[in-house]
Amino acid sequence: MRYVIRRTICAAMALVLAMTAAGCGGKAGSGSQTGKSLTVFNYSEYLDPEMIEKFTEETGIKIRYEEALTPEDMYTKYKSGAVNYDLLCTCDYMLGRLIREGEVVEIPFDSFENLDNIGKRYFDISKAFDPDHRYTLPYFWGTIGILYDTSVVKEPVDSWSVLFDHSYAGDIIMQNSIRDTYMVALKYLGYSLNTTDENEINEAQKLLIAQKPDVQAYLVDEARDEVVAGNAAMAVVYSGEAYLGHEYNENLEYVVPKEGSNIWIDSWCVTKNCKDMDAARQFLDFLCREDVAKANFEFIYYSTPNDAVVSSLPEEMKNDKALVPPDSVFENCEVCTRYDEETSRMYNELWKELKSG
Amino acid sequence: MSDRPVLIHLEHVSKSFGNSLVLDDLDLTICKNEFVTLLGPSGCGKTTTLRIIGGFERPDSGRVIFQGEDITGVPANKRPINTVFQKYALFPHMTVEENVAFGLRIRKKSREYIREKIDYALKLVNLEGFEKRMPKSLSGGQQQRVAIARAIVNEPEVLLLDEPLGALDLKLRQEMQYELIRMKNELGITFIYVTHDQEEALTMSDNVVVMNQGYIQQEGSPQKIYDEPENAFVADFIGDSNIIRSTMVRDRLVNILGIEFECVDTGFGENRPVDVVIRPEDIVLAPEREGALNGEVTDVIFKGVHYEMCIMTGDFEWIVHSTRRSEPGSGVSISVDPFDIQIMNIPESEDEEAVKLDI
Amino acid sequence: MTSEKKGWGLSFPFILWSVGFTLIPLAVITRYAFTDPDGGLTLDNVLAMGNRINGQAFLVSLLVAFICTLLCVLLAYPMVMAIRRLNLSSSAFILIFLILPMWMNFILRILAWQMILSDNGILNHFLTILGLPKVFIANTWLAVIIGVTYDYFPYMMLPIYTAVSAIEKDITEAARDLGAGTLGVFTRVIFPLSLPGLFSGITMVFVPSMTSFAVADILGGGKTQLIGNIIEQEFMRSSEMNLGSGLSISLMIFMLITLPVTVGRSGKEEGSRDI
Amino acid sequence: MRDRAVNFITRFYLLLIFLFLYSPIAVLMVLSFNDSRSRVVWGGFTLKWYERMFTSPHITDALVTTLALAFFASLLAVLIGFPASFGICMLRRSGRSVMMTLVNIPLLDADIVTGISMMLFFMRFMELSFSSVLIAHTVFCIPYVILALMPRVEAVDWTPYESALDLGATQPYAFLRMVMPQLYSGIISGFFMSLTMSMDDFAITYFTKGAGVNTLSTMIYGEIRKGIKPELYALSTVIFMAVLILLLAVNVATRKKGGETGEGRAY
Repeated sequence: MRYVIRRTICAAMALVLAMTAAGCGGKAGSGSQTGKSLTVFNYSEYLDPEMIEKFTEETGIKIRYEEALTPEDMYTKYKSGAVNYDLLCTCDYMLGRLIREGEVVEIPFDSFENLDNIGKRYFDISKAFDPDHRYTLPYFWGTIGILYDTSVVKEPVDSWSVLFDHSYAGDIIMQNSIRDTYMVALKYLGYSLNTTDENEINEAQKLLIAQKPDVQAYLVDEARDEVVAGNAAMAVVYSGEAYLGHEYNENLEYVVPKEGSNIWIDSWCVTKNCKDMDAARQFLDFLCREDVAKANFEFIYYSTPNDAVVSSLPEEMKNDKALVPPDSVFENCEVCTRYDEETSRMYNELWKELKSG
Repeated sequence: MSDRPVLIHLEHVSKSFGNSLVLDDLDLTICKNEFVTLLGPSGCGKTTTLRIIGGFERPDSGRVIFQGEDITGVPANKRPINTVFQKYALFPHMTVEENVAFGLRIRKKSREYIREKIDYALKLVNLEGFEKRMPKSLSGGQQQRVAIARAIVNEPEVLLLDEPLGALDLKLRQEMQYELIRMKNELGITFIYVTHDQEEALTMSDNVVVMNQGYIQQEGSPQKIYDEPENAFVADFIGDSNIIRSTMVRDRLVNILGIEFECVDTGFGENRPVDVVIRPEDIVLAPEREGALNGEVTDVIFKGVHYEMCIMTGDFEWIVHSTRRSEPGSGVSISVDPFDIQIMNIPESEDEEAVKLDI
Repeated sequence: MTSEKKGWGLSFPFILWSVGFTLIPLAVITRYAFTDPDGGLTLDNVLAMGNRINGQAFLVSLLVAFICTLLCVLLAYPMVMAIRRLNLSSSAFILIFLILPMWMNFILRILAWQMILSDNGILNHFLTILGLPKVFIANTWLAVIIGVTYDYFPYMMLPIYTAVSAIEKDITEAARDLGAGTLGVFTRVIFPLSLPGLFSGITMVFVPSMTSFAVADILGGGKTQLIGNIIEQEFMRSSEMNLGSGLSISLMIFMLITLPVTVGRSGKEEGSRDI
Repeated sequence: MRDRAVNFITRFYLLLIFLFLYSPIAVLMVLSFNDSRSRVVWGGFTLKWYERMFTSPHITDALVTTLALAFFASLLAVLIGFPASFGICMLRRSGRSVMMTLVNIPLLDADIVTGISMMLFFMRFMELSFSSVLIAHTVFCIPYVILALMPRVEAVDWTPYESALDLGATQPYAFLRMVMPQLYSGIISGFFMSLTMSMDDFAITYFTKGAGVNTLSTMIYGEIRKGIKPELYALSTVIFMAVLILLLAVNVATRKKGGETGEGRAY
């Protein structure tokens, strides 16, 4: 008996040791690999996996690909240093934070072959967080607006007010996200979505608390499906969702309200951990290529900053306001920049208050 | 049967589990104040009979009459009958006292009454001072006493005991046998006792019911069952016995192994094959050639009060009890008193064996 | 070697493993809990549980967890009794029956519930066919309770079932014999003997019920905020590692203090916990 | 009559519980045959997702990772938990309650907290990878193994073991032949619970996984936003049915064997 048990213990210990060794080995091994490789961190479902294979085929550079759900946990995981990421794709304000913290390095745009495909205006709006556009490469972008069911909402919708005037009580779906929800209220009130003015934010909070009884649900991911299924009449969604929503249910329309909205932009950056800038450049350049960008576009159906792709789209798509936002959005929409710590803490508390109320 | 008034009557009771018929058209009468033992090998239907009386099983057909009333459909908790289970079945989460008080609390008796009854019952089973103990901390014998106390505080008309001594060692078992008789006399109620141990049955019972394969084989006083087994099964099951296939020559004369013996039985016809039972202690040994059947001692075992010997006469090996020892290999002669020869019919088939003898 | 020493010896790999991969990570989190982002020592994070918003979410979670635990108990006992009554005593079968749903991914199951419960969902579809009025429970606390109860029911059911199936038939028959009816047998014998199972069921249901943020988000439409949602928000949306750690540590302390008090004390039979 | 009514009610109750537990499963199964990519639109019957799930390398990769993870984590959990359940049973009261607290910690902790604390811990010692997820999964699987095994260990009947020693068997042999058979069911149920928990976990995997490691769970979470790929419904249905069939087969087999081994084991 004792013998068997001792043997079991030995076996267990051996396994543990083997595993730890394997773990450490993995760490050592990744650095000393002869072949080039890149560790890429992206949102989930944000890149056509076939393009990764294609890239490896073309260049011989291996990609270790990882996905995250939100910019915040991407940041948490990146900052923990548990994995050495070479490339990150994340959102505007998070990029701003990374730039400020010196986590990213300049991208050698000069040696890009396909950079011309990216419209100049996207670099311009990126200036909100990357003032000299040295660090970030726009990847996808879009707006936030209202997706509504025209069979229920007969009147034309052109303002955020429809969310606040109680006529669609119980039929409204808001975003389950701090920034996007406060953005709606701030814009409706005519303030900047990057405001740090406590009074303005508190005013927005009051508005949202008053709105809460009318809200059917705060959802992130399934907001679109709920409108498609007819469980709700309207939802605040990302423009990309609107296109797919329309595919499933023809009665759905998407509008960016006249008060203005958030124009969001997800971009790539190269981290300071990157050992092989040339490989990273090759990867980013590859993403700018028309065929690749088109494949990714068709995988995701978010608006692409790749003008070459846009011009090759069929007319029907070009006219879709969700897929190819009209230039007017640049006039009254704002890009999110990073709040200072105090403001984000304030938002954090207000949001908890709103949700628990 | 006794002259006491009838308490329980089972009428044409049949019960089967799945495909196996456990009780087949069983009739049984139990009288007031009797100590009745259902005796038989495992699987004979004795426990099922007990469970039907207790209300844990419902017969497929037939009726259970209790004091003249049909109680076939009355659930166990509504019968004035209590059971002592084979493995005691004490409530492990309750103290001895709580176990004993269980039935009384269900009946919402007053506190003083319960107190009194607990004291009385624990005294009766010799467990005073164990009130606060948990069953786990008691020995098997003590647990058994708690089980008995728990049953009798409810003043049942009938106490059912399902092999209650099965798990106890020999000494304790014998002690408990006397205690059970004492309790029965003190309580003045009917005990129905199930066992496969013939010694227990013979020691304690007023009336023994021998069962096999769902049928009653024989019913009667311990004396009668032992001395006058009605068939080979009963004879074999109760005590040691020599069962010899023989021929009834005529009334009062039987041919056993080629030698004619006088006996007292009549009515078996002439020259009919019969089974003869002779108890080992009824055989008289004489020096060689002085008795009726000659043979050779093949084995001797000392049993305390007597020697048990195996004696070969021709092909047949006798078991004989005697206080005198004969050396193995020595020649002896066997004779039997006519009163000690018990003649039995030979059943034509096992089923018939039972049906014919079903009382 | 004494059996005590041998016991520690045999537990050694487990102890090593637990210290290495449970206690030290816990210590790491604890360090975050008691420091501020700049590294200074502080109790604010742990005490933040007491402020108005977190406290409210905490109370809501307690209530939800209480209702769900109660529902699980109320669903489990009749089921255990039904299994006993119908003699479905193959424990392997019961285990399969209860565990099998977990082989469909958790989030998929919750999404399926959303489809069942939503206003134009499957349940209402059937109700309409039957000529019954629709029910509107999607995106309410009721839906959260249904989802959480659904998710943790097996954790309640299994230990109770194990405890009850260990009760010999003799014991219930004895109770019946002594005059107890079906109810009496349950309240006086089966229930008290199932307590160890019930207590371990409560631990396994109550704690995760308070933190099942995904259910609250999907089925509750994000309108019911559990303490789990707050902790998730601190970690995943606001990058408030210290505050998140502080809240989780204080939740854990609360659990460690209250569960042994309410559960452990009455659970005399230690270690009889089973799955 | 009354009996029959009660029997009917009990059966009806079991049916209700069955519906409660299995209606979401049924919904997901139906979805796997839905021609539309959206879960709220019925686009007609199709089997194409079943074809496609095997051709997508990402799904098969994730499936292999998930299964390997579940298997090895459960195995490790049994290897560690098995001696520990013996050990804990031998301890006196105080040591025992300390150990039980240790066992219970992973169950008392919220998932994300466990996940994040493990991540913070790992980042100091090793790169996140498959091994780190494996360790994390083993951590939360061990309690299930121990909790499933302990009651059986306590109930072990040591007399056959001792009589085997008496008959000249070596200790390991006697242990394997006399004690282990009494524990198999406990080991299997602990192992099975571990498999289930590992397969179902998201939060802990999410924080401890390294780049390139993807399980079905993390894959599904990532897809909620764009709509779950119907291939995953199909795959889940296949896994579910496979487990169901496997379990039923094992159950039937052991039941049959149980009848025979009565004598077969007696030598």
